Amino acid sequence: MTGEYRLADGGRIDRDRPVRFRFDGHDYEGCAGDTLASALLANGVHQVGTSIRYGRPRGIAAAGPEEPNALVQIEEPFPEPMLTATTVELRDGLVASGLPGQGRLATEPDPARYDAINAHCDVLVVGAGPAGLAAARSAARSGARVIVADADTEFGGSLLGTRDELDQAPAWRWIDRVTSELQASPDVTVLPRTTVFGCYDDNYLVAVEHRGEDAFTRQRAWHIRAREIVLATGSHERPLVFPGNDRPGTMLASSARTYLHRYGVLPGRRAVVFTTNDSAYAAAVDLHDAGVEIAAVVDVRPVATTVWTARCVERGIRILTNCAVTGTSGADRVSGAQVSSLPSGDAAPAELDCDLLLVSGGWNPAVHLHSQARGTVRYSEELGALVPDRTPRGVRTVGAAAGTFTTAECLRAGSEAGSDAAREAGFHADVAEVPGSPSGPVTPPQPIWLLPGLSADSDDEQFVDLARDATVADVRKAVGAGMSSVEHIKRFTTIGTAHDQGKTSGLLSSGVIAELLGVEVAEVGATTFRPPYAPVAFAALAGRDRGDLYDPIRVTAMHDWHLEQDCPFENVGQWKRPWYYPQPGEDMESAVLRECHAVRTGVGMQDVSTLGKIDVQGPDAAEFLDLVYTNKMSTLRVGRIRYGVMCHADGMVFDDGTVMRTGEHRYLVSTTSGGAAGVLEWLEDWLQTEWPHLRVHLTSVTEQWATIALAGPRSREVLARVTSDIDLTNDAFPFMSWTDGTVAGSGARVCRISFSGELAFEINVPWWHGRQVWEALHRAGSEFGITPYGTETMHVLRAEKGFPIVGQDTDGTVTPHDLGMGWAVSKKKDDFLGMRSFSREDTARSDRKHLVGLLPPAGSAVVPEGTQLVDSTELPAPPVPMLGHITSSYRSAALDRPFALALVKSGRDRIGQTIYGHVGDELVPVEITEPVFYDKEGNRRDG
Amino acid sequence: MMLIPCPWCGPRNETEFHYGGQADVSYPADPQAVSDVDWARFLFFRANTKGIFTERWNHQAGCRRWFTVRRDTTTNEIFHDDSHEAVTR
Amino acid sequence: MAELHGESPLVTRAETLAGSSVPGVLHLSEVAFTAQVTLRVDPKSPAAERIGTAVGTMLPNQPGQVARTERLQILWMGPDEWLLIGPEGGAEQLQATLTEALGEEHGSVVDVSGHRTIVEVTGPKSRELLAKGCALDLHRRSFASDQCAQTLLARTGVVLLCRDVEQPSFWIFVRSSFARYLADWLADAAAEYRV
Amino acid sequence: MPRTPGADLPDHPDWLWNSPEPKSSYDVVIVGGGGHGLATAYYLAVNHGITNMAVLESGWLAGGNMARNTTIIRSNYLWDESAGLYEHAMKLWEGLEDELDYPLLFSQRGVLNLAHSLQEVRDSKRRVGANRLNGIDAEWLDADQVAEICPILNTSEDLRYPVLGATWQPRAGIAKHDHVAWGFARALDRMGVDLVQNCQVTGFDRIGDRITGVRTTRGDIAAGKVALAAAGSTSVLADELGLALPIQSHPLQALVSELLEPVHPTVVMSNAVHVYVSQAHKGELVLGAGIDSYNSYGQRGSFHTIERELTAAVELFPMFARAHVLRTWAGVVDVTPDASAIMGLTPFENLYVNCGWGTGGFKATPGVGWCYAHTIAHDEPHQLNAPFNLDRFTTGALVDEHGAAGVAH
Ligand SMILES: Cc1cc2nc3c(=O)[nH]c(=O)nc-3n(C[C@H](O)[C@H](O)[C@H](O)COP(=O)(O)OP(=O)(O)OC[C@H]3O[C@@H](n4cnc5c(N)ncnc54)[C@H](O)[C@@H]3O)c2cc1C
Ligand SMILES: NC(=O)c1ccc[n+]([C@@H]2O[C@H](COP(=O)([O-])OP(=O)(O)OC[C@H]3O[C@@H](n4cnc5c(N)ncnc54)[C@H](O)[C@@H]3O)[C@@H](O)[C@H]2O)c1
Ligand SMILES: Cc1cc2nc3c(=O)[nH]c(=O)nc-3n(C[C@H](O)[C@H](O)[C@H](O)COP(=O)(O)O)c2cc1C
Ligand SMILES: [Zn+2]
Repeated sequence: MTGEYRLADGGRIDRDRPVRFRFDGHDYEGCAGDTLASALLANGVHQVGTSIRYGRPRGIAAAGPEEPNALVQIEEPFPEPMLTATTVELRDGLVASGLPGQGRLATEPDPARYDAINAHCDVLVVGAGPAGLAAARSAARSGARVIVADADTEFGGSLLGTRDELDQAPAWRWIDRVTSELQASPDVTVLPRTTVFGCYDDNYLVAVEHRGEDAFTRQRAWHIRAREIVLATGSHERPLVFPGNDRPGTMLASSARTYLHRYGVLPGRRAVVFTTNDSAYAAAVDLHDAGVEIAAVVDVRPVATTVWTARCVERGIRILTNCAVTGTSGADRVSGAQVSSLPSGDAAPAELDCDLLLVSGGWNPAVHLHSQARGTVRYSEELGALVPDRTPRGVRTVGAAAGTFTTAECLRAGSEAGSDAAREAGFHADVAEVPGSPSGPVTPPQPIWLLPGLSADSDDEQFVDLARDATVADVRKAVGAGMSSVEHIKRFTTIGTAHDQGKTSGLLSSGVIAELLGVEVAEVGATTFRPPYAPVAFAALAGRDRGDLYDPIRVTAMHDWHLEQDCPFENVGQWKRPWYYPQPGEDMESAVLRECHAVRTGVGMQDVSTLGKIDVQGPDAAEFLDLVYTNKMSTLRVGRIRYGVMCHADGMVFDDGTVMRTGEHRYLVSTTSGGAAGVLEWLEDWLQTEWPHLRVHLTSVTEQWATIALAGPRSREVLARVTSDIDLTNDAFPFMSWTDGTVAGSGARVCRISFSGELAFEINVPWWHGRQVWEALHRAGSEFGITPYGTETMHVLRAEKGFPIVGQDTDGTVTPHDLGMGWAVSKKKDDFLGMRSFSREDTARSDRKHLVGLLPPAGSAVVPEGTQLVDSTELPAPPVPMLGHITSSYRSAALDRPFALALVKSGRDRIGQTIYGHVGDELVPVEITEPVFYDKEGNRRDG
Repeated sequence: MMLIPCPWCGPRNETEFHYGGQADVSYPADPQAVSDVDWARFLFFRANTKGIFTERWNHQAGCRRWFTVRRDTTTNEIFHDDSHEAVTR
Repeated sequence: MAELHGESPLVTRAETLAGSSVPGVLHLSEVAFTAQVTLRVDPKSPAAERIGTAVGTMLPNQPGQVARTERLQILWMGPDEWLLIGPEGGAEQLQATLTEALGEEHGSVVDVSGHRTIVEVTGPKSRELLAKGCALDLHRRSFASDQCAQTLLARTGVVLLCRDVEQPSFWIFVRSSFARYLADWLADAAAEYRV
Repeated sequence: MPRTPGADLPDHPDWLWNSPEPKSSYDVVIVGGGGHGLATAYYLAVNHGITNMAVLESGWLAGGNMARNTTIIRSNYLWDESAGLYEHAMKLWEGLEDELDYPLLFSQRGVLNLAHSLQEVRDSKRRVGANRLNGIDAEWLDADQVAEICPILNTSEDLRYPVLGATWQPRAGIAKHDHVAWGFARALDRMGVDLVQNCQVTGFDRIGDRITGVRTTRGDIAAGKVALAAAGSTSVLADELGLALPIQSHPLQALVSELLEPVHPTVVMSNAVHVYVSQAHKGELVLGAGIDSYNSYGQRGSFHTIERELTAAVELFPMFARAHVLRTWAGVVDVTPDASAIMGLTPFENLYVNCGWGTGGFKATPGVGWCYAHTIAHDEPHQLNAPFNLDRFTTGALVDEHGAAGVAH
């Protein structure tokens, strides 16, 4: 027998499969099918933890996700903070402990896998209680694609916790039948252990499926797009507010019934049942029949319902109407309840011994998802609950979630909603038959928020939110401080902000506020229902986009070659680019100096495939490019290449690259590596929405080509070894032109472009040939000491030439003029993007920041990039006026000294002046120069 | 996750699209002729409607077309009652 | 044809894909070196008609529609855009055919054979595998044989083509620089089927 | 009684504020009872002696972005203009708890802004340099130093976008947002300023271009001066006057975990992977993301933003894997083209505007109050907010905080 409170038979647990676990250092045994809570109760353990503010003992108050109290920390199989014992499935080897309100994170990485999947359906049914099952069956029979999800381990909802009959047989028979029918339908997805936790726009719902600790995927997030949704999420029983209502052994009445019927556990031996409505009577009767002594049913109503009175009388259960529990006794477990008559009543006050105090203050429909779906709720006086009011299109809220509390009604409403939903989704659907269910007359509850006549002294023993340890005294204090909005009082008292998000305390606090303010509950309203419906692990949402899959790694055709060199890579957008190629024993600086030297004196090669490439075609291509580049592209001759700058309409540089004219009506535009997608979209935007009359087509061809830059005085010789059909002489193949030919056996488009200032070629070959051509060039260059170089060397070489890098030497506040690129801004065009902005007051200022060169004293250290520049040899008190900052800074192999590029106020007018870089707490002198440091005359580009 | 109705590909998840803000803001016919104030309007000022808003979307991960949508900015409800084919800025 | 074509983008992921395949459940492989050409032309123009005649089938004019001839598959990519897929080595000739049929009319023909490669996914778990990263409804009723879509798969853009709805078979066109990422992602997604 | 250490907040004072009926006329009416409206009223009263004043709030006091923000306070902005204003705010924060006599839980636990790319490293160093010259405490830390300050952060080189370093502002930190609002509100109540809730301004009374009062859901109210402090809703008000503002309202989401034992000693922000995290006073992890792309007044955003944010969070903080999301929410943030605010005069006499604080105005709250109060009282901007005028969009003199300072939370 697993625990002295376990019944010999009954329930959905498997007594033949004992499960060993450890709680708070003690070893226990439960059964397969238990939750941690049911197993603890079976072993007579009620206290689970202590409360967060007052350290009071706290027990198990519920049997589901609404549990406000029974917080546990899982230790084994893997540390997980703050779960409710009522939702932890028992498993062999589970080790857990009670929590005082703060959880503890694991220090080692979580080894489990999490993933996500997209799903589509015609009808999504959330909740598989009687309403949800009936809905799913109606919908499924129409042929519609149905998903039915329930948070619980098995379907059946509240029925699992009762001994109700359907069609004169135990309800679980019907549940099993319907579940099997659903499972057998090919277009139905059955998802137990799946909590739908959020409802977003256009019927997009997100759920998390708990697939098991040992499953390949521990948890799976479901992203469900549903045409129609049926919300059959049931309801949560509401506790009552009275002094000492937090003692372990105090439990929601229906939860006690669930422990009895579903888990075969007696939650106590002698119970007092305190209620405002009929539902708790079922608990009293069932527990009595299972052997629990019922000390009394204490009902705040003046008269109890006839049928229930009869059933109690039959069993000798005493009913105290017009009475309330006004206090409890006991240390770490309730041992007695004080019952008083309500002011208008006449039953005598009494002290009743008990080890279980069942409470029922009515039912809160689970309108969370309904509300997230933008349904509205209203306060129903009759039910003392928030019920759905307006329901948005595509959503149906039914069953207890809609305030329907008899099984018969839930079944009927569910079945209708299921067929309605299927019909709305375009299927022919009948309302599936529902099983017969006995249902007696129901007397309305009498909602009660604060017991009348209690002295204010007891306020701080009357808990409104057990999870947050918030009492009536706290609410009274908030109201007394002048607060009247439920939102303020929530934040003042922290009611409803714990793990359970106020499932049991939310409306309760509204009721208490209403009483204290003397207004209607409807006027107080409730706080906002926000996702998630139940807590969900970060990792479950992080899914598989982790590690290398966090973001795509983009690689070029030559990537493996780079890998084989063991070079470090730089992330450039999503691309991996070789940063530098260190030789054994080299650090970055020496590698880069060597690479630079090779390009300046011999030959180097770089993989530049990552540059974006866009094919621009059409009779108006030239006109279009004239509009989007600052310079003129229409005058470019076929076969020639021009460097171009693009500005946003605000006049600030946002991308640059070369433009090749490949035909009368055709260009190939290149972009920065990180900017390709943005540029294409930008061009499409203008083309489609502003200039649709222009006959131009844009096609991205970035990966069509693998591109190799071959740079250095010996580059022509290297290329000559691998091509025979291209005349490489300057006359035949001048700077800034291109030609087609064969390189290393591959068709190639070869350009004479130079970003280094040296004689250079850019060889474009179809992607598939990239590596083979790269290797051929590398082989052909070996006798010239060909040196592969990475982005760092490329940066140094171009900086020596004063070529800016968009995004490094610019930051979105820099115009082409600021860069000293007035030459690239056409004065002959009527308009181009950005042009108008150049004449704005601030943009036209002459004292803007200019891109200039800086020279620290020869022999000094490289001044760090980012260094701010000032005008004085001594720092005044802050704020110190700043002149600008260093955007690029390197040691130059060619110049044998450090140098830098910087944006400096009026920089071009200050050439020759010395200013100071603020490095650490030092001021380092730097001389302002032209930005071109190397080969100002451009003699080297022709070799 | 909104479902954005691409006039070509049909409704797709919001994540396939790029948002383009207010529709119907056209580039001045002769930018050099407009005042600094009007140019600033064009550059930086867009309607920020609370309620039904006509806005632009680009089906970035799909057909790459720009189109307009009418959406209620308080509820994200999209109105399917008009032709989306007109592409305007 | 390695000499002719060098290396396909997924040559180093062939094993990854093969290793992720589970007989009777899922098969993953690269379809390399197909000829791919992007065509842009006004579908209502005489040029479009000429092109139809030249290639042997009208350009599909419904979103997501695919037309086939013996040699070609023509995928609708946009209201005036198609992707034509032909046999290995056929890009030159295909471009020539299209360019000639286009004549003087405004349109564009661009070789994109190297721009994307193709991963073929077949087997009963194909749809589930794709659903892990693709938000489109891939149900047989929604995405049938000879339908295509441009969409997102995992964190990259793809063109998805349903080759066979009965014995599920898909082609995923992915840009060459993203291909390894996608292969790795697919392998990771398929890992559960191997245990 | 034993309390769970740290899991509880200090008590509030016994009295906070009244909820008066609006009077028919005030010297100054402030539209919007968020942090900015309240702080402005406070400094109008304290620095300029104006108390015949009302703060009109359409809902519950400080229930807008003030109730929703991730409470990061820092002043390490790039540009001099921003640095001036935010650092002024920082100095005020440092004395505010005493001044308001309210436990604001201002905790100067420092803020790390991570750099994940070489360009971010450059930008970070540039910002640190600028900060120091502006008298703001700032340091550049390499990855090892980052790990020392925040050991739970994943600084391994295997990350897809490894942490290459961070900027560090030790005086930065967090404060309890509600307490800040309530501290101002209590002080205002004591000084006789009317805090009128459930009072939505629906229009303006004007004579020509002179504003004379506001129309509200609780009647018309005459006002000597009207100051807008309505954050994400400012456009709606400005539309009533045909006053165009370059702001767009977007959802910005945040979320919290359950209460956890202290693990996270500071505040970490990452621009590149779009997540920022602190552990608030009770122990909950508070996380924010980037804005949702589309315009919205819905106070809710899209799920994929949350999902991406959590992926980044778990990458950066592997130990968060099994922390649980308890609640997500959104505010409506007013974003400008240059990611800097607008504060100053308007083309209308007696009408002032403060908006465009977007994702980062909580930290500025006392600074805004101080400068905006000055602007209203003197009918001309304080030197610190002068650069944040509306004209800059015409002249082009933007204060563009996109480039280098990144997300402005
Ligand atoms: C999720 C999130 C995270 C953030 N994180 C940070 C952060 O970490 N650090 C930081 O510094 N900033 C942050 N911010 C930004 C910060 O919250 C805002 O910039 C700041 O709160 C705006 O000023 P406010 O407090 O006055 O705005 P609000 O609190 O929004 O105040 C505006 C008030 O005006 C009221 N109102 C609107 N229209 C009317 C009307 N017609 N009549 C009367 N009243 C009206 C509104 O109801 C509202 O209460 C964040 C914002 C969000 C949403
Ligand atoms: N006597 C009473 O006053 C009273 C009160 C309430 C309920 N009931 C009984 O309870 C039953 C109500 O039937 P029902 O079908 O409406 O509800 P139910 O409570 O039987 O079932 C609701 C189901 O929804 C699931 N669920 C809730 N939220 C979910 C979510 N976000 N994601 C996934 N699953 C979720 C729950 O796990 C549960 O299984 C009836 O039998 C009714 O008689 C009686
Ligand atoms: C810094 C901060 C911490 C918060 N901590 C919690 C928390 O511990 N529990 C909780 O339920 N909500 C917490 N919230 C969120 C609020 O409950 C609420 O969602 C937020 O104020 C927005 O209001 P709304 O959701 O009612 O629209 C926190 C909010 C902020 C700004
Ligand atoms: Zn589309």
